[in-house]
Amino acid sequence: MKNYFINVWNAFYTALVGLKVTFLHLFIKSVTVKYPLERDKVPANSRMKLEVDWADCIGCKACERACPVQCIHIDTSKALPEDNLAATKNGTARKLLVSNFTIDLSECLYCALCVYPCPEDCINMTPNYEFGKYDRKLLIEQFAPFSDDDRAKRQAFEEELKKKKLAEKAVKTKEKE
Amino acid sequence: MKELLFVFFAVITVVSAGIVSFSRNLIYSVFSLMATFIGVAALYVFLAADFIALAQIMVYVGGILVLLIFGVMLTQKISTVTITHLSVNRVWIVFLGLLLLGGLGYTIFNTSWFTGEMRAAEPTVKAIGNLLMGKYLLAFEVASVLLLGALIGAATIARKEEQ
Amino acid sequence: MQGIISLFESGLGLPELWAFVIGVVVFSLLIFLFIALFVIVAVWLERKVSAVIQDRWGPMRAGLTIQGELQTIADTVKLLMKEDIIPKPVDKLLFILAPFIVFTATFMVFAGIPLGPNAYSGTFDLGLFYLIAISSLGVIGIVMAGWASNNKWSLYGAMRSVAQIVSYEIPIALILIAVVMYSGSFSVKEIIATQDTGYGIFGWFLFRNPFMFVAAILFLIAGTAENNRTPFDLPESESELIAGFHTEYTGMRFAFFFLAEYANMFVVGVLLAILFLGGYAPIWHVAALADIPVLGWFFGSSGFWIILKAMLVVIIQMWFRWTFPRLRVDQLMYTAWKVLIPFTMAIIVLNGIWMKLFNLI
Amino acid sequence: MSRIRTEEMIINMGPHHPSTHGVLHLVLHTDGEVVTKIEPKIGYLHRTFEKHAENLQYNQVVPYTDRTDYIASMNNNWTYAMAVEKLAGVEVPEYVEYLRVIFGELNRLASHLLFFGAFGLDSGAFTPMLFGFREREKILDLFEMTCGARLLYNYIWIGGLSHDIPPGFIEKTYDFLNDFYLRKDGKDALTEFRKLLTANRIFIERNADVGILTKEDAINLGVTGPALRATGFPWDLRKTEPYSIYDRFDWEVAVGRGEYGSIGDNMDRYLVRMKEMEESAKLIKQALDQLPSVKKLDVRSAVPNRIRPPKGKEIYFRAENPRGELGFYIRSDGSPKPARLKMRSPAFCNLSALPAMAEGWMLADLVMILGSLDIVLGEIDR
Repeated sequence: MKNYFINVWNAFYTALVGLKVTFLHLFIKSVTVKYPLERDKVPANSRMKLEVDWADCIGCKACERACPVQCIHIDTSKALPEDNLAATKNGTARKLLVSNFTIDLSECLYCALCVYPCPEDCINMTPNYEFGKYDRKLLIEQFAPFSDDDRAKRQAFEEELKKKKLAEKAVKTKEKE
Repeated sequence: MKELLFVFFAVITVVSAGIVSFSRNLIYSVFSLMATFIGVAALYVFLAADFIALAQIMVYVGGILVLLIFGVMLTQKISTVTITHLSVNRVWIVFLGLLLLGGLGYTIFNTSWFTGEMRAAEPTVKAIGNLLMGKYLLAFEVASVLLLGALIGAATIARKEEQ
Repeated sequence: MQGIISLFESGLGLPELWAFVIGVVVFSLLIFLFIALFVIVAVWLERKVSAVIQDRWGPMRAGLTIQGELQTIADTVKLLMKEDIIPKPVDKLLFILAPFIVFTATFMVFAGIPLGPNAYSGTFDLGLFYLIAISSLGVIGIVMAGWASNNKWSLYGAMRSVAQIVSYEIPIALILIAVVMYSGSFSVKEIIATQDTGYGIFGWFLFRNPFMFVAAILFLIAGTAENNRTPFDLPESESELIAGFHTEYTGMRFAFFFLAEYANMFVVGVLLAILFLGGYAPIWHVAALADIPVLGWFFGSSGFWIILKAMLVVIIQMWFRWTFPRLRVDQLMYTAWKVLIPFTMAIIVLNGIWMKLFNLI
Repeated sequence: MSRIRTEEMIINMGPHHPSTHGVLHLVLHTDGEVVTKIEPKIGYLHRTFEKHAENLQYNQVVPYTDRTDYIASMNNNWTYAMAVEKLAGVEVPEYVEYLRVIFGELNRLASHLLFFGAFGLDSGAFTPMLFGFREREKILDLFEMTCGARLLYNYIWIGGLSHDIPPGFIEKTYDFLNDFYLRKDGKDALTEFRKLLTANRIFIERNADVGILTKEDAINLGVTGPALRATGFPWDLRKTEPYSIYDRFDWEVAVGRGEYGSIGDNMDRYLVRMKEMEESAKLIKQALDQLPSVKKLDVRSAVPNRIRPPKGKEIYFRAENPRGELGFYIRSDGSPKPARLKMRSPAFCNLSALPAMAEGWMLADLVMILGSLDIVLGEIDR
């Protein structure tokens, strides 16, 4: 009997304590932000979106190899005569032209493992966290500044080069024979 | 106006009572019983028995009907098995029903009904309370004790553990 | 308001039947509007209360100012435009009927809410009894919904709901008796008149004696249980039963359940206000208040006071919801049968003794 | 008088149910509200982590370990890193060890805070969830300012760390700890939690004496972590098999004492975690206090360029995660990729104790018992 009353009183009292705790939050400032109007400050080293500075890329494919999920695709080709390849910011001369540099951001793990092997510091994680798209295909980001026509031209040029090489090889082997 | 409302509630009561007895789906029967109860409560209001009307809703709809629904819902396969009241002893039932109808009709038409003046509705609670606590106290208490006994008995039976 | 009512009572110069029909339609629409308006405010308020308690902002964008007060309207529009899904294996008739029964019960209670001394349920001798009796109708709709959904989780919700509402009606009725002992009448008008003594809040039944204070708390607890809110939200406990009896409902049908649930909060508020907080009687009678330009109209009208008091109770219920964990089914029954009912019975007896001692009978 | 004949009802809880903490599917046999039999069905989130790992270089597996138990990624990284370090014989500098302890314990704290919130939510209280998140957010901010990620860190590398702590980190951590449990005015988060949920009579009634797991059962079923300690068995790998530098700190193993009911009930599992939060905070404080005495150096200095453990070498390494013992079995074939990697995930083993604990309890209790195990489906299904 005594236990019963103690129990009831306990339930009542602890309920009051809980109500007091929640009541006191009336006077506490909100800890969240009104998102689209205000934004939380994101540290500069936040790992949100991969960005590539194409002008610095030498096409070494170190990042492609480092990626655990193979979301980076790099195609390189010999530079066309009209391409004027400037040296990177580290002063390395660019010998290959990166004709295709895509990152599938829908596959990216945001692990930043691709960032460290890069000799030119051209691939980086940026604090931009708003890159939602309406189509998954749009999340495949292309960093090489070429149009499809351009790329086709380059491919044709590359194939021509290859053919030339093959022809040369054939000539060579013939000569050997 | 009042007649129209009366007809409305009377129709509700009778039709839903019909569903209760003739529906092949038990759950429909139980739910239409609610309409019957409410209709009856409304009819009580027409008889200026507002306390009884509300007690009807509170006790029958809020309590007993809910219990009925509870019981029906716990029976097995209520929706598939059709529980008919018609196939068993049909002849006898029709016979008895007709007999009852005849008897009732005979009584109704042969009784000289007392017809009083139409009086305005009066508060009934006080009168009911006074009667229950005064004139009919013994009956009231006996009824309560009986109900209490039934309650305790039900609890004992339900609580009995398997030996 | 009184003028409008008498206008309708005079029959508008139309045949009796038409006057009746028009009166019914107009008043039904008014009540519906009132419920809808209240629910819109209450949902917004609930979100704001929860936000304040949890250090958040809550809805902030929809609306004229920066507090998101139109958020509920936007949500309602969204809800109305949702696809109306009736799953194939449900019992179609009952499935469709259930939300309307739940809502009708709430609607009928609202029709009886006394916004002033001349409201019908105020003059009606059994006003309070009417409110209590009709509010028990909704449970049928809940059971119907739970059974018709053909979903085991819904059925669980319905069964819990039945057990809960049937149990908690008893303490409510018993507390009613304790109050009626003072007022000597079931009439709302009488009850409020007994409390409106001129001593302000000290005339309220809440402060008449210590037992009445406890009774008020018990009534609040039982009322919270009656309308299925935390800590008694077992019929729709979302961490256990997903959404309980309305799991299968979408769109407009769900909205009806939602409306009824919030409207029931208001009903509990009104009941508590009538029983313990002086109903539509003002907190203090100061004639000068009525002379304040706009607010005076509010202070002068009796509807303002009862809505204010009911809203207070509604906010307290919200406060409960965002503070407490939920009870288990057996604990719920324990609370009803072994705590609330003995306590209310004791209160009735003690009340009688008190009244005898102080010669109040 | 015989009992009324009742019939079992089979009811599917999940895979989409609000309180299965993910895509867990429980087939419940119920008798009224009482659950008589439970069959957990898992695998909805299976991502072939182990097979993936065989096709990746050792350092590339680290981001994958993040994604198993995504609530405590730091601890996963750490355990995996320690396993590979032992396999390949990599020495880790002392400074790195200190930072690892700090981050591991911070993550344990974050994980338990989430447990606190989710457990409150399971019991029907909404507000603890948000309070737990509020505190956890502060920890995530610390992580973000250090390594740039909030949930999947890839922070603890084999042989080192990806970043050094930024300036201001230590002060901020002290501030957090202060707000969390050290404040003198009684307004710290832990006291608030205690008042709001732990002390609440409804909460105690819901949890005390519910879902009792005995010590023998726990050991036989392979239950580890707080669920094991709640049975009164002080088994914490940080104390019993000290790895890293845990032997340098002064702290206690939280054990279930049956304060409100019997030993090993829901309440004990909850209280053990609450106590562990305090202990973790103590550990972090000690590590931070001792940090200036350690020589600061580049955290990546010991990271090996290429990891090629000797052929045929195998190892099993286990460490104490917030959810229990996380073990990694790794076999090397001499290549830069593991030949076989097996993960012993604590949540998986703990879940297997659910039927033993929850059968015979009510549906509402089942939810609480499941919540008290604090499972993460990402780790169970891998």
